[in-house]
Amino acid sequence: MDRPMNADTDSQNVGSRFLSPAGQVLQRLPAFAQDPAALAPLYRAMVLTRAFDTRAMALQRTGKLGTFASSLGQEAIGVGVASAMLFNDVLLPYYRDHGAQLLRGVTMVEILLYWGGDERGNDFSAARRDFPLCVPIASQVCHALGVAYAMKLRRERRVAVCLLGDGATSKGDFYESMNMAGAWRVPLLLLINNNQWAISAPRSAQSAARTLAQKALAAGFEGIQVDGNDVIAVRAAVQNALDTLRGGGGPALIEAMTYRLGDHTTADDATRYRAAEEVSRQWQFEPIARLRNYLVNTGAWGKERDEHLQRECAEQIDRAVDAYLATPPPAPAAMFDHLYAALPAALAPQRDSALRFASPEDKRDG
Amino acid sequence: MDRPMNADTDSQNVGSRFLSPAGQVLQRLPAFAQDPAALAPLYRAMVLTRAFDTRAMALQRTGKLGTFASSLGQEAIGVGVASAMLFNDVLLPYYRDHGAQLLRGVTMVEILLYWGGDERGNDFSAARRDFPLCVPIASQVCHALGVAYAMKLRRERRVAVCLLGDGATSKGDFYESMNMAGAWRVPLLLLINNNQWAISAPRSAQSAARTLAQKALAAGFEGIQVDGNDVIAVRAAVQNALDTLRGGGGPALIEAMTYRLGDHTTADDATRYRAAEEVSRQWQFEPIARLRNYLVNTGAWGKERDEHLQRECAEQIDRAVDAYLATPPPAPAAMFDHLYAALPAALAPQRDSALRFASPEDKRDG
Amino acid sequence: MAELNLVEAVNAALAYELAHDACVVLLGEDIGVNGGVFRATLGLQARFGAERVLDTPLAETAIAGAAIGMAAEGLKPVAEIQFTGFIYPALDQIVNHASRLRHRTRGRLTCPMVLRSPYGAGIHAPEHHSESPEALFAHVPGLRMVIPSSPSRAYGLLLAAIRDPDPVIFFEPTRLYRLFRQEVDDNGAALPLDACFVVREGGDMTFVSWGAMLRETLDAADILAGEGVTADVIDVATLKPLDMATILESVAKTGRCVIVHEAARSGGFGAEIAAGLVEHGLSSLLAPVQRVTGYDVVVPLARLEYQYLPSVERILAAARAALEFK
Amino acid sequence: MAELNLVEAVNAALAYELAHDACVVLLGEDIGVNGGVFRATLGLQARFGAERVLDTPLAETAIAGAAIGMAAEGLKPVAEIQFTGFIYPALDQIVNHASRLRHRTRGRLTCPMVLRSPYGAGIHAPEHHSESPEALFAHVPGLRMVIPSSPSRAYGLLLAAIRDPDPVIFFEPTRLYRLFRQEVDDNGAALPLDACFVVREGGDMTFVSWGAMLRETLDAADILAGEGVTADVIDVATLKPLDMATILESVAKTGRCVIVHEAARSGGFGAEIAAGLVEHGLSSLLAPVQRVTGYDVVVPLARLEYQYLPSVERILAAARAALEFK
Ligand SMILES: Cc1ncc(C[n+]2csc(CCOP(=O)(O)OP(=O)(O)O)c2C)c(N)n1
Ligand SMILES: Cc1ncc(C[n+]2csc(CCOP(=O)(O)OP(=O)(O)O)c2C)c(N)n1
Ligand SMILES: [Mg+2]
Ligand SMILES: [Mg+2]
Repeated sequence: MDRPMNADTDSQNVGSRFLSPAGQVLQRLPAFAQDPAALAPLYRAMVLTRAFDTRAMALQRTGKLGTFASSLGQEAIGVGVASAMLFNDVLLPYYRDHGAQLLRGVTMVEILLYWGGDERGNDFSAARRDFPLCVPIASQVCHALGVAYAMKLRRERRVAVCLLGDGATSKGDFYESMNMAGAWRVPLLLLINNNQWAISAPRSAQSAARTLAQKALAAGFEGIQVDGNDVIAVRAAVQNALDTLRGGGGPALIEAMTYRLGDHTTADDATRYRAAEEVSRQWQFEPIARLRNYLVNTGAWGKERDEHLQRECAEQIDRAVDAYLATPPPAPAAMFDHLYAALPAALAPQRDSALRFASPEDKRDG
Repeated sequence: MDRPMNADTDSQNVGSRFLSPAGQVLQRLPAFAQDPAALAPLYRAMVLTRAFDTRAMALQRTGKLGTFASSLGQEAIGVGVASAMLFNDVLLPYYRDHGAQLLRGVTMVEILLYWGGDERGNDFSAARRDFPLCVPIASQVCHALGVAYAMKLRRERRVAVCLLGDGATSKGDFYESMNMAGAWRVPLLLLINNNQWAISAPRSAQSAARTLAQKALAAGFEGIQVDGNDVIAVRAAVQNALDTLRGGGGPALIEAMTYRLGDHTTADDATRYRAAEEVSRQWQFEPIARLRNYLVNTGAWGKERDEHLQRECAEQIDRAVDAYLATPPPAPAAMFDHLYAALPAALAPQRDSALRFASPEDKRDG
Repeated sequence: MAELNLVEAVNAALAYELAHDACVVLLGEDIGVNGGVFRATLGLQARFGAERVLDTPLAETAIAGAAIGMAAEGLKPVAEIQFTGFIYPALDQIVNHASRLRHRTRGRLTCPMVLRSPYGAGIHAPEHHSESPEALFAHVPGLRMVIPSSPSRAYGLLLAAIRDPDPVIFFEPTRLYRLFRQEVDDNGAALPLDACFVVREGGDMTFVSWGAMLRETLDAADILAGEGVTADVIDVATLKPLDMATILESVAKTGRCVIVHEAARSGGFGAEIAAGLVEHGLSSLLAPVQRVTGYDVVVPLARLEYQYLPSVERILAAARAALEFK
Repeated sequence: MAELNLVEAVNAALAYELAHDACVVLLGEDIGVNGGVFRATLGLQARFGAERVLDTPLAETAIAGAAIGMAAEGLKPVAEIQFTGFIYPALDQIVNHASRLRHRTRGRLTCPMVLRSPYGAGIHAPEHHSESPEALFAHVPGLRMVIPSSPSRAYGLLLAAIRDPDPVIFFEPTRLYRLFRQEVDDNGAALPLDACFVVREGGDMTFVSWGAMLRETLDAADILAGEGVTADVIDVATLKPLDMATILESVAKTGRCVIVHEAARSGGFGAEIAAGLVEHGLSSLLAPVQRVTGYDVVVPLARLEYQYLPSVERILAAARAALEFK
């Protein structure tokens, strides 16, 4: 059996695709994409995501934000997924999914607070049932199983949508939950962001499986691959899957083929383990230029609108960054006050001690 | 997608098979089975396993053995597997695999000691590299991965053979190790004893996967199904897989279709959750009568030899039981003396205390 | 009022809460048709349906993790781990998620789940069926760690655990499941989850214990009582958060304390209690605090397990040492 | 002799043992080409080959379990868990197998493996990257739990851990990885795994600590020294099995003890030390044993993490309370 190669997102093997890398239409577009103008919101969301990423990286570099995981090159996934979900569905993201979060109504300030080291960022003002970003790889898939079960038990037409990376598909949590979801036929969509790398581990070293989509066979349902750099393809596949799930169909799995154009996080240096040429080649396939080319070709978009959009995004981000930077740190008592519904008596003296010894400065000797 | 049914081991869907339930030859027999007389040792081993099971159950019922997991109806698996292994290979069994252990040279006394609550039973006088029976489901698959890796690293032609149940295929350990084994192409055979039940969970509730064999696809290699009630089929498939592994081929997975004719263990009462008819129907397909019919048909076996064999087994078991019952309990100090290579100073006072308070009687107020 | 043993009391509490709170669901291996390997869930699937009493595939990580997802979505899942020896694959979900969901979302999402598990040695079970890892959970902020020592406390504490808005780990001593019966009023009354129970009062010393070991501890107290020595006997019941105040109060009175638990000594939860005594009760201590515990070894298989378990003799010896200390 | 920081000392010890013992293999996520996310394994794959310095798929249970299989087959695996927050999926394999393999086979199969993991808070890392779960492992019979607090102890203790015939959990304080340098002689000399290190001697009180907190503890000791108060400062280093004798000896001399650790207090390993003192050193105690620890809360994200971590001020306050106690 062949060892899988790290898929080139250029190749034919990226699954379902509507737009070529150059923005050419390859097959009849799905209903939602018939009117190019209707695609503008998706384009806008991707551009905003990338602009936000850029700013977050800059904040991190200047010591104003903690470690940050950019979604550069993978914007079509978050946008494709979240734009197909309904408000009442539940998103269970991993740490690279602020793109999806933004569309779900999580604010930029909240996202910045989280990555800036403040739990209040997870207290979403909208999207109240969505889970926060998840750091322990694949552990969120178990939660998604439970969320989906609760929906099924209550005969709701809601669905749970769980995002995970290619590396996450090696983990027991992913498999156990997928298997249980298959046995229980719960309304759960697993969406794999296959960006070809798990920090320094290339897709080929992660699993000998020819595709990650085929892993669903182990749980008794089918997985499909889509071009994760084509937001139309992602959204179409997700919409299709969610319709099936709402109709009582079992779980679904989509492997979205994309590429991590940036470092793993701001704490990583990808030049240590992958060739610059690989990365620059992959820039040809990235999702934003692709959709822009299409929109420009159809006359639905142009240079001026693009400049206006960039400005608009920058202003929106400016406001969020200002609000973020103006947010005072949480009170030390916050460590205690959200741990249990009510503070146990045993913790009261410790809380007092924390207040007594609270230091105003933020010591960073590390 | 269809929900899998609990496979009837009668059906055509049991995978590769050489002997029909009635003992008719269905296809050209593999080389090792050409001479019926050469099959007598396999027959003997299955008969011995069943006789041992019967005696162990009796010992348990009379309070002379702890909980015991019989392999009734599944004798072809242990015998098929172990008879195809070489001495230097490593067996990583689960708790239902004393049949395989017996062929590997583990003594009946050792097996009885283990189930009788004495760790000395795991200090095999032969099969020194084999792992002991494993109780935490699927955890042994991880060890098997490591054992196989060590063999590969040292360029040995040895293989690791790991047994597990159908229930075990739902667990993360199984999947993580299978996936890593696929990525590393180590000489590991995973052999699933699909006896259709995991305590009270039928195969159909365990996973929506049509077969357990197809789970290997998630790890990038192929799994096959064999009739686990046909010792020739099991041995042929194992031999074939081991040849491939010794030649440097990646991991292999075999799903052996069989049926748990007895209770899960002596602590279980299967009538609570499955119909008596299902069990009695399955008795038609069990492996020992099948091979006996074939051997008798070919003239290689007869009533007298069978009676002689039964007596021989009974005597062998008698001797083992006597030796087991005559074994005094381990010294209390044994709790301490095998924990670390050398007793840490911190444990010395505790060891002294254990000796001071050692009570001769075996208190069982539970 | 019915005479129930401990496992029947567990069953009664589960049934009560299933009947009275539509959000409660049970999940675990073999808990449905089979009623659980110890019959703790006997009859519940027949009564409440297979959607609320849910047999799971064999996967402890997913069981714990799914319970978290259910809880966040408003259910009150009670998950069973078949034996505590198989709870470790669930630990990641418990430590990294269940215990933190409220905290990390500032209360937006919460985790009102219970993880039940039969625990402890002494029933001559197979390997890996005799563990007592309560100290692991009692160290994890955000959890409650609860262990009943009698049918009535099992009933009341389990009801409290299910109703508690935060995750509760609930260990049931297998050795006690069928050992004795007690009047239990199946009236839905919960017991507090933040208090130790003083199960006997005396003046000369304090015994602190929990779970199955409370039996041997009470036996030792009986023998001492026959010798004219009276003891407070405290059933800790809720190890986390710990009601140290009750223990300190008792030791302030008696000055002598023996802690008895089944788990290995080193880093066992008895250490926390001893530490609490030397931090906050040093001046009242008339004798070294003694711990009578399982040894720092792997729980042996059946033939030696009672050499491992604290015996009445060992408890008495420690108590006498404490009493005689000058 | 070279000036090494702690992570370089770890690298040097790994390189030394890879070069001198063909049985040693390393495995873990990103440890090969990338040299580990903290660069602890920098250059080792290039030097010793991809078969001995092995990048794994993302699966901590299988990493730990495969190491057990390798060890049983005669290798000496050193597995890395990328951050201690991700060690919980490995716990089942460690508790149910690594710690028991020798015991349950009466020494026929053994488990000479090391599980390394960067641990602790204070580097403003993301969620789940700041855990200190050493108490969980220190409670498990059959394990060794080792934590270095300086480059030279990292070097010598890691060599000892790899050479030890039994499983060793080895936590490396991330906060110290690059904090300071020290002369380390790369001569392959191991340090003992059964002894505490008395890193400073004094007569008035005893500080007991380990890992990164030894820094703040020594700072506090410095300040006290400036006031004429001298302290023994003990680096526990090997938490299990614990060298309680050295601690008792020190407290027998000083009568006053402050224990400092970063993990949550309740059920933390400081409790075991305090319990040991009240069991075996009560008569020498002149003051309550104080624990200065992380609070019993989830380690907060970056903006509050230094409010969580024991500070020099908190240590000093405890020390003064101990010193002033009459
Ligand atoms: C259980 C666990 N192990 C290790 C890590 C450290 N880690 C963080 S991200 C990562 C790689 C994840 O790769 P992938 O799933 O492909 O997602 P990507 O970052 O590529 O989007 C690793 C190993 C973790 N967060 N959780
Ligand atoms: C991790 C774990 N969880 C639960 C158990 C309890 N248990 C023992 S056997 C068993 C069923 C196993 O079924 P299967 O794998 O099909 O093997 P079989 O007993 O049918 O041969 C269960 C749930 C266990 N031993 N280990
Ligand atoms: Mg990836
Ligand atoms: Mg089975």
